[in-house]
Amino acid sequence: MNQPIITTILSSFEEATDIKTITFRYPGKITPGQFYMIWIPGVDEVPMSVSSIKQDVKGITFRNIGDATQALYRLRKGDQIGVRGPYGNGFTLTGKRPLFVGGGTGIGMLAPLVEQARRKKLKSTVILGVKTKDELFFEDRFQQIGATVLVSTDDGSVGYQGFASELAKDIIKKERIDAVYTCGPEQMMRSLLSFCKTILFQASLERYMKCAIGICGQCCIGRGLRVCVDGPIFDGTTLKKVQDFGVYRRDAAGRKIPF
Amino acid sequence: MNQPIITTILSSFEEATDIKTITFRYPGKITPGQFYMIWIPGVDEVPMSVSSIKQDVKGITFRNIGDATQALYRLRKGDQIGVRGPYGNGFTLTGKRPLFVGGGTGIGMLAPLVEQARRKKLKSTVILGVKTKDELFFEDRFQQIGATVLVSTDDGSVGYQGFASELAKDIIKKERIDAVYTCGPEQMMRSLLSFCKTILFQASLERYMKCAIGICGQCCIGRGLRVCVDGPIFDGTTLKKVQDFGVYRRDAAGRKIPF
Amino acid sequence: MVDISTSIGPLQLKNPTMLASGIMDEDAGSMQRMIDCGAGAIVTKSIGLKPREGYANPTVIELDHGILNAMGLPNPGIELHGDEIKKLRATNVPIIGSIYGADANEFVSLAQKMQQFGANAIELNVSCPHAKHYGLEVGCDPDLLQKIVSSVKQHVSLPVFVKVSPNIMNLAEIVQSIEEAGADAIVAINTVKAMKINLETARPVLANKTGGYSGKAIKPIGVRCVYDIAQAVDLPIIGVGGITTGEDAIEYFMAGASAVQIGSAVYYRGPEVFKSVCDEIKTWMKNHRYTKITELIGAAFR
Amino acid sequence: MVDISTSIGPLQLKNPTMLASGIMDEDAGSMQRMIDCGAGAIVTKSIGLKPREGYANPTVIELDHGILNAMGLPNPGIELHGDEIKKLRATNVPIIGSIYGADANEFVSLAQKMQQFGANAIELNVSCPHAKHYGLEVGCDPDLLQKIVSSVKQHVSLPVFVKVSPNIMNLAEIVQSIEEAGADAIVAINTVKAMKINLETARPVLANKTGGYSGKAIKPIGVRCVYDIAQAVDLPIIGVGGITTGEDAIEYFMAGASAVQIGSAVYYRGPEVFKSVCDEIKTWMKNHRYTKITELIGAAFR
Repeated sequence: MNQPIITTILSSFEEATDIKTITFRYPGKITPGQFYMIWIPGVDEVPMSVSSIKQDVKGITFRNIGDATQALYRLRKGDQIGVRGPYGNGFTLTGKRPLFVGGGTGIGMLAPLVEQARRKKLKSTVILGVKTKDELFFEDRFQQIGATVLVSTDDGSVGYQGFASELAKDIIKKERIDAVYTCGPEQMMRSLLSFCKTILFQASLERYMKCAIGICGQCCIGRGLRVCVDGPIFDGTTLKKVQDFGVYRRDAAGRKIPF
Repeated sequence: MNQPIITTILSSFEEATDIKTITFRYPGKITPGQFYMIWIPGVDEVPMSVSSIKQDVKGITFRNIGDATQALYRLRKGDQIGVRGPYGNGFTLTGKRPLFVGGGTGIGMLAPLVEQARRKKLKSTVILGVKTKDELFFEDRFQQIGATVLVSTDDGSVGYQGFASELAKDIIKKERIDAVYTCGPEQMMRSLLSFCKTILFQASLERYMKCAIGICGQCCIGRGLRVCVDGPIFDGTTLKKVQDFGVYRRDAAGRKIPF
Repeated sequence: MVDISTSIGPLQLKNPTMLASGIMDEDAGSMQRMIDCGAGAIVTKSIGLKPREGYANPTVIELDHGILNAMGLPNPGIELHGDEIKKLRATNVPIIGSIYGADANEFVSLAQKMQQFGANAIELNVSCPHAKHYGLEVGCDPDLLQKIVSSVKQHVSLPVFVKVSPNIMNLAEIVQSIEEAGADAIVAINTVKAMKINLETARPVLANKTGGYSGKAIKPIGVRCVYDIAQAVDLPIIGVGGITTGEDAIEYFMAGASAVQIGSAVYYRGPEVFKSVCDEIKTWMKNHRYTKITELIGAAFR
Repeated sequence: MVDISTSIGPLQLKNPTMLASGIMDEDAGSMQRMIDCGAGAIVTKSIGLKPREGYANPTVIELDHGILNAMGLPNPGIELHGDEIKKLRATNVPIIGSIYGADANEFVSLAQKMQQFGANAIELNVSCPHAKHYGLEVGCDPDLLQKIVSSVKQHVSLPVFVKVSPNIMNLAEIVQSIEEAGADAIVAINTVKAMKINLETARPVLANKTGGYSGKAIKPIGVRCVYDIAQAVDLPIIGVGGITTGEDAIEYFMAGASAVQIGSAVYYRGPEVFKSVCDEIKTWMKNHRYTKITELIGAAFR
């Protein structure tokens, strides 16, 4: 039943400036890359990719940017939220030498996927791209998972100075990467795609969503691809045909908003 | 789904003056004593106890009395009717030496039960009570089943002259009957009950019905017993407590109609 | 300790589950059985001045998500039905006499009879979706409605409930005029106009063609009506429409209902549904730390 | 040989399954996909003069027997949406521009724009159950409705369809005034006003509180409306409400519909629903020896 189920927040942890992870009890399977619709009663309902999966306890990681995320940010342990889902297709982890590229809060939802790679005994490299040092999070977590972690910042306050995509470009060559999994700003992901002519590429897209069950059309890209059902994970072959990838998204009214 | 399923009439046979048996294809189990709601499109829908059960082919036997039965009477092989059900509880055949007492068209629905008794290798006696010779039917059928068949007529035009219940009274004693199953005029069944102080008694009641699913209340007797769901078969113990048994029925408006 | 007793204006109910009109209320016996099964109150079938046979069958069919009926207000007339109501005088469960008529005079004389017979309240059926000259034709005319309610109130001392239809646009206006006219409670909702066509024969299944849709499918419509009515008037509301479980009842309470009526669920869950729903209400209230029904009433907008 | 082509007044459809307004019609791409999936015609989302964000989420939830939504008429405004419609000019599938407004002038300028953009017909949304000043407030006022329809007809040469609500009592009167005003077809039904309350939080789930009920549960309500409309007017009718299978569509045809719109079933059966329903219609017609849709239209009362 696609209706919010009320659950209470088990923990709320500040990962970095304005970035939090909250966990809640929500039984059922979920694949890395899938998302929940999170209802903050009286405020809004927003899509959130899963960032931690521990049996019946699931977590989401988000930045305090809009009304909904601000309200979520303020909620404390014991407060109630509504959850429905999981929705979307999720990643399919193929390839023997994966590279994971996270930009901004996009970093969060890659964690369960890297854990999956670890269980498959794959040698994983993770690139964390952020604007500046204060916004960096999950570095330790990825290290604990056993991945090689590289950091890039726009201002060079830590790690490689420049875009994560540029850093990735080198790694792909050096490390003989055969699959790239990414979530982050669409322009970053788009340039990343341009470096993945021959190798596997899967990107997680974000769009304003309403129904999350594939009927309202709000989140459609390209020729009617529903990010909520046909996505949010799309492969390179598909995205190359999607003109709006990295170019624009739509607001609640359906107006195009350039990235 | 309690909605008429359209089926075509396979055969229509005149059993006696104004009495017909029609058969139709209607898969599914049905217990002797249970009934179907028979829809004659554009005319009416009426309850009819099953009078023959041959795998997917079922039959009903009725007298041409009202608008519905007249319409049914006129239908030919290949014509369409709607059928829903089966409904009601049906007989439970217990006892070692059963007597079956049918009055008028009530005779018809006893046939499948006597066939069941035969399969149980029980020695069966059947009393067929009718007004006069021309209204007699199913005599051969019961004989073929292997039952001892006795006939009573009000006018003595064939068999015992008098009420079937009176004839039954003697048989019950003579034959050491331990269970009586009956369908017919309620007064007949009521006097029959009075002769069954100690032995098992099951009678099939008929009432004007509407929903047949136990909600409209139209067919209720006693303290809210629904003939369509709690019946149409009631045992002696129950019927002794039902003041209206053999006394009155209700018309479509809910007015009491004395028998 | 959880207390599920409730009241509708002056009427006290030991529990909030009432038998809806037209369900198992053919005679005293059938209503008595519903009392035995735990109904907190009984609403009789809708009674008119004269006997009425109603429509030919099929009058009731099951649909994929509900039940469709067009009985056509069958009833033996007020005089004969009086005998059934009198038999129930002994019971301590309130009996609400449902009546239908074409004008104020008819409603008044019917209400007076109900009072004589010992009914504890009157329910005005002004919302039957499938009876010509009665029901909806009356229920969507604020002036006529006001005249009926006020004249009935003038002539009987019993609480007067008015059962409204979801098939109208001006619901708020309608219930406000009902309130001004002095009614004691609103009953919402009656069935929703609907139809089922049999494809093989290319004809509507019900003899009356159109009928009233009830059961699980209409619950969201009923909850909405109760909620809207609660915003429009201060009268107590009796919720009806698709109530099958305790949680369904609680949803109606939160929308603003002080009690609920159960009809189609007698099919879904049998006559025992009254006790089952009451048990489920108690359990839910216990688990959610509610102690009285009043704490739930209107919780969705308070 | 079975032919499932149909026509709505002057508009020819290769098959009778149309995409309902508000479903997968955010942009040219989403509508194009529905065309790829076999829709016989496309109705755009309802467009107004200015951009409108609609309501906050939750805007759509699933119920036990249907879907509940309160989008709040989100749309980028007629100018921006025009770009999407223009992109579809190449297609041979009719595009019907759905528009909403508060008065005749708004509807006229919107209709004129739609005509410029290349729409093949106009659908007037005068029945949205959850948008203040628009929708139902317009759709239940025969005079206002007549003014809107006739002025639109005066200013555009396109066929004009009017989508009506089931939430009104005077449906026959409404559609008759629509016919007199010169409309080319009636679309019935829009969603049914309903509500879902979340018990744990004691609040309506939809941000807008009340919403429109669609999907399987409302089919019997839609069939009834189409049947009643067919008795009241001679206009072609487009049936919508709970159509999920070919047999659902055939039930609507028999009630009087010349075509059907599919919305919620895109959820129940995916975008492939258009092809599936068409195949099911063909199979049923073949098995029952029908060769044309016209043989089915109104079969339940002819």
